[in-house]
Amino acid sequence: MFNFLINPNQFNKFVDIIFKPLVIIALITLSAGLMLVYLSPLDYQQGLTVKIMYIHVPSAWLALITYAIMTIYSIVGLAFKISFSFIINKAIAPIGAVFTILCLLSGSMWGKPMWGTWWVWDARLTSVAILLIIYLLIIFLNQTFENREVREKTIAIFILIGSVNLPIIKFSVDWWNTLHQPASVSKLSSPSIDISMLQPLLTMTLAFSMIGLIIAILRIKAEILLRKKYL
Amino acid sequence: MLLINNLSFSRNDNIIFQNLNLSLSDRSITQIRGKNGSGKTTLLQVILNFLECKTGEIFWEGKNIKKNIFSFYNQTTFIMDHNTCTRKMTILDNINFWSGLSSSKLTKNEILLLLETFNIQKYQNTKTMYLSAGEIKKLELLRLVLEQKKLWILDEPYNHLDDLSIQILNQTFIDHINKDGIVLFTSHLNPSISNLEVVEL
Amino acid sequence: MLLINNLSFSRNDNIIFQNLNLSLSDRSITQIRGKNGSGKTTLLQVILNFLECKTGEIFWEGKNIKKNIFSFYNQTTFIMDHNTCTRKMTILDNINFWSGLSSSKLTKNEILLLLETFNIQKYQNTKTMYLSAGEIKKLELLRLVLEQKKLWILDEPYNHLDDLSIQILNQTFIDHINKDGIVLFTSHLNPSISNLEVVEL
Amino acid sequence: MFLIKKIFLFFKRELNLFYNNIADLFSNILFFFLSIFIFVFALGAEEQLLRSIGLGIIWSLLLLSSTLSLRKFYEDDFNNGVIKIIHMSGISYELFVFLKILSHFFFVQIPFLISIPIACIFFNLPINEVYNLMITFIIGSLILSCLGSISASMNLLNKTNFSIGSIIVLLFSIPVIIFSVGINNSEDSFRSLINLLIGITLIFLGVSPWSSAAFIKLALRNK
Amino acid sequence: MFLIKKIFLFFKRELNLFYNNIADLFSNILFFFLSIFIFVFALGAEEQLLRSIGLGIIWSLLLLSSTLSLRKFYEDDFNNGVIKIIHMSGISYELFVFLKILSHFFFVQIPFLISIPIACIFFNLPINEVYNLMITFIIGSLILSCLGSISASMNLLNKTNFSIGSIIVLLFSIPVIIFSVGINNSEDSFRSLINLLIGITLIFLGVSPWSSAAFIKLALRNK
Ligand code: HEM
Ligand SMILES: Nc1ncnc2c1ncn2[C@@H]1O[C@H](COP(=O)(O)OP(=O)(O)OP(=O)(O)O)[C@@H](O)[C@H]1O
Ligand SMILES: Nc1ncnc2c1ncn2[C@@H]1O[C@H](COP(=O)(O)OP(=O)(O)OP(=O)(O)O)[C@@H](O)[C@H]1O
Ligand SMILES: [Mg+2]
Ligand SMILES: [Mg+2]
Repeated sequence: MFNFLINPNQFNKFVDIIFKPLVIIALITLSAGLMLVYLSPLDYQQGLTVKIMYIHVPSAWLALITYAIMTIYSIVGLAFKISFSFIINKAIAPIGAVFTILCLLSGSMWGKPMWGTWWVWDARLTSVAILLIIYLLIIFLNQTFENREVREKTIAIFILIGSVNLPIIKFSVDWWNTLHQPASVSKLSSPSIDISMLQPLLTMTLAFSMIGLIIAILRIKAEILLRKKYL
Repeated sequence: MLLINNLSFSRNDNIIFQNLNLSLSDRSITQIRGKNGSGKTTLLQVILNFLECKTGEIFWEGKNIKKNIFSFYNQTTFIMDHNTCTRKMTILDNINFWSGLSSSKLTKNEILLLLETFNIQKYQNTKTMYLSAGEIKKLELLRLVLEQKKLWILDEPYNHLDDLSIQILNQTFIDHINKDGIVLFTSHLNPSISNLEVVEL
Repeated sequence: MLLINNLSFSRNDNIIFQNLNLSLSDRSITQIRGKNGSGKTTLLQVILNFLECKTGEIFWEGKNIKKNIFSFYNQTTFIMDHNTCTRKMTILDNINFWSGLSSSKLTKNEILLLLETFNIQKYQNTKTMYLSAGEIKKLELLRLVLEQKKLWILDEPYNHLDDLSIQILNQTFIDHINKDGIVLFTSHLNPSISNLEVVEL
Repeated sequence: MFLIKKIFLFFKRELNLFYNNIADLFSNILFFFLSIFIFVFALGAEEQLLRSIGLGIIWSLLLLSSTLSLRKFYEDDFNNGVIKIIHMSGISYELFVFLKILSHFFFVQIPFLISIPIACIFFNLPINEVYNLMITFIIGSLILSCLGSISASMNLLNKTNFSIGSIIVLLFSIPVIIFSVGINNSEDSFRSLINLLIGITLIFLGVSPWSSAAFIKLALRNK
Repeated sequence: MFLIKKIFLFFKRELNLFYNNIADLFSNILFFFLSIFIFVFALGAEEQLLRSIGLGIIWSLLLLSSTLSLRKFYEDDFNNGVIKIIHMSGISYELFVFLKILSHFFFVQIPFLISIPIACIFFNLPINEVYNLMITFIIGSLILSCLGSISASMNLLNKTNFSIGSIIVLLFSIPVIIFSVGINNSEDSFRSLINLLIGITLIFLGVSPWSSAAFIKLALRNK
């Protein structure tokens, strides 16, 4: 059933079926999301700048989720010797990096009007910067070794070590009192955000993840083709 | 008794050797020969489980070595084709370290005697970084006698040795197989050892 | 014509060799033999002025080499007993570097042909750190042909080489002395070269 | 029984190497002092400023100096195959890493302790801060040894100049720094922060043998 | 004529090695940023404080990071004998050292320049200070390369862990630091301080090939 997650051939088959619908859904959600963002109310304090949120929050979430996926695949790859997981790690690392950069850029663009500076030394911001560094290191590591096996395992172990950072990002706002907004949407019990803002936010998140998924699929397929002869 | 069964190894999808079978019985001495780059060093590393084989198994005294790796190591001495002594320690310190690691039973006097046969006694308190290439090689080879294991695996042991040392080494090999030992080594020379089995790779 | 006159060398007041005389005429090939630690490597280093001799002089074509060191180097190739290729560069990059340094006149095709005789052509774009011991040695030996100097000095050139390569190397030596060259090498083997002069140290 | 003898031997060898390289210890300490000088010159020697940032500077420089001494954590033993010999004598890579970490802690970090009181004099730090600093340094440096082991074993993999591994040390020592410096700034929570540091240490003592051993195994494959 | 060709070849090889180790450059830059992070955390992130000491921290860390990249300045070439081959091809040790210094300057220090503006953003430094910093860094880093060459060649002599050579770099770079940071604090004398720095650079460019070559020769004897 879920074999396509660990088997390249099944993955290819599965993806060939869903790819076109996926593109269509992505286009629809993206345009709907943009519409909703355009129609969404202005904040009485922040004015227009609140709309940065609709880029900032989805990209932040996706940056984290991408890393979480990589962590899971690393565990699977190391424990069960499934080489497909290394393909996925290689393919989605740049996507995660792009989301992290988006999050940082939008965050600091938001920070300028809100806090008065582009950058403050706060636990969440720093830990996101570290996340970016880790992503970049993973991308570099992909370039460094000649021996494929060694390279892949090294990266997987590195990802595992780096995953310590994820809870730090997530809970830094709770553990240290900082400037950054504490969780309001992603609170488990009940989101403390107005429905008129929640709707566009969720749609945008969906759109972002669709785009990420499409790029990921393309990259994974290319990677599989590259390694056709030894899979 | 070492049994190698259908062993294959490839590096970066580049097959080094394939479907290799080999059996070393007790009291046998085997030389692996082959062109440069034919995979002799690699084969030794695979046998010692430092490199992982693609397919095939290796059995030591009937047991798969992967599952009993430490009991296999416990009966094996491996001399690499590069120096493994600590350059900044003296000869004696190196020897003491090795003999401690392998719980060797040789006394201090026996060790000094060994050093004397190899003519490196006068350097016993010299750091090994100041020795000549052959002297270091001889020091490495001392580990064979120190550790007193059953299986000896050596990678190009004759390099850098002078004629006399080569003779001594050959004699040591013969003594060892007469004491139920097994010797496996790679070399490009044709050492004059009776009943030497040669495997071409 | 290389003339070594009354050469002595000592390290830390420990005499390695003393009052050594040696003359290598054109078209001669000389092997230095000796026990381990007898100072063969040291002698080569002294001849090449990397170590300074206590007493004695060395003359190359009638001139004291100390005073004309670069014109001596300009006619000499020295192959050390350890690797001198840059581990992180490919075979071709290494060769290009060497041939540029010595202003070699070999064309790209000739170089590829050379690689092919030594059977390392398929690794031409591999970093040398991934080669086997013998393959690296062969790469080093290519410098002899690349640089086309008159005097060849080699330290244990036969180590790690397989039989075929040893033959090729011997043939290269013979070709070289037939073209007025001089070869000086150390080794513990007895290579089968006619009119080889052996010096015991 | 045999294992204990082997472990004892291992430490004897490390002690021997340490004794041979005793000059290194001094040069590391000198390096530390000189870099303090450099900071003092670069920041300007206002006494008030120095006192307020002294602790932070000392800690960060301790960290940087110890990354320097980490570069050859495994390199020598790996390159000349001593790792293989030790492994073949029945010591698993994990145990080897653990022993290495301990020996680094005892032979490199602890001797460094003597330089801290002197450094504190330069910054006119009050005596109780010095005391706190020493305690946090003892714990923190064990974490640094663990991190250093991870980074050094990564460095074995790509044999380049100065590499990716060292970055990890810095990356993960950020929390250590935050807590260690934090201890002195808020004295009431001394106990709880120390406990936190000890917690982190235990985590790393568990994680680093495992991951270092994994990297060492990979490096042996790659060689 | 031939010499120029050989020099060209030398740089080609260095470029090749640089290209192979491009990840090193990134890791050095990352190391630099991370150490900035560490300082910021250790000193506490008050904006006013950071702005006032930012320049000094950036300079000192540039210095420390570049000592890190210096450790293998000659080591590889020395250990595998490439130095001998280059020397035998007619390049004197002095010229070799000079070329090495230049290549270190171009392939290690100059690429580092790009990280400076970013670092300045972290500290909210004004734009003209950034500009001054870049200029002084270009000159100062040439001095660092010279010093690094001396230290690395000394390290060849005693092949220990981390040694006395690195200390020399720090010792001699104290004046560089003082002047470089001084430039920004007193803007009127910008010109004269720059001239002074250039003067120091020229002195070191003269001294270091000579002394490094002497150390290399000694190391070859000792080997
Ligand atoms: C460069 C600066 C910034 C970075 C790196 C950053 C990072 C992040 C991250 C990683 C998240 C996801 C957290 C989670 O999933 O729990 C997030 C969420 C969020 N950020 Fe930022 N942020 C930055 C600046 C800002 C600014 C200036 C604001 C507005 C004042 C802001 C408002 C928010 C909000 C409202 C959320 C959603 C929180 C939730 O509902 O979970 N961020 N940010
Ligand atoms: N760097 C050094 N410092 C001090 N002594 C040294 C040094 N290098 C070599 N020696 C000593 O000098 C003597 C000669 O060494 P050398 O390397 O020349 O011997 P060799 O004839 O080449 O021996 P081999 O056949 O083993 O290569 C040896 O006894 C050695 O211990
Ligand atoms: N680390 C490595 N990575 C990739 N390829 C390697 C590596 N080490 C060796 N090889 C390749 O594997 C092949 C076998 O190497 P190996 O060292 O086993 O040869 P060998 O038989 O010992 O040769 P020699 O007689 O020269 O010692 C060679 O072609 C070599 O190029
Ligand atoms: Mg071999
Ligand atoms: Mg020799």
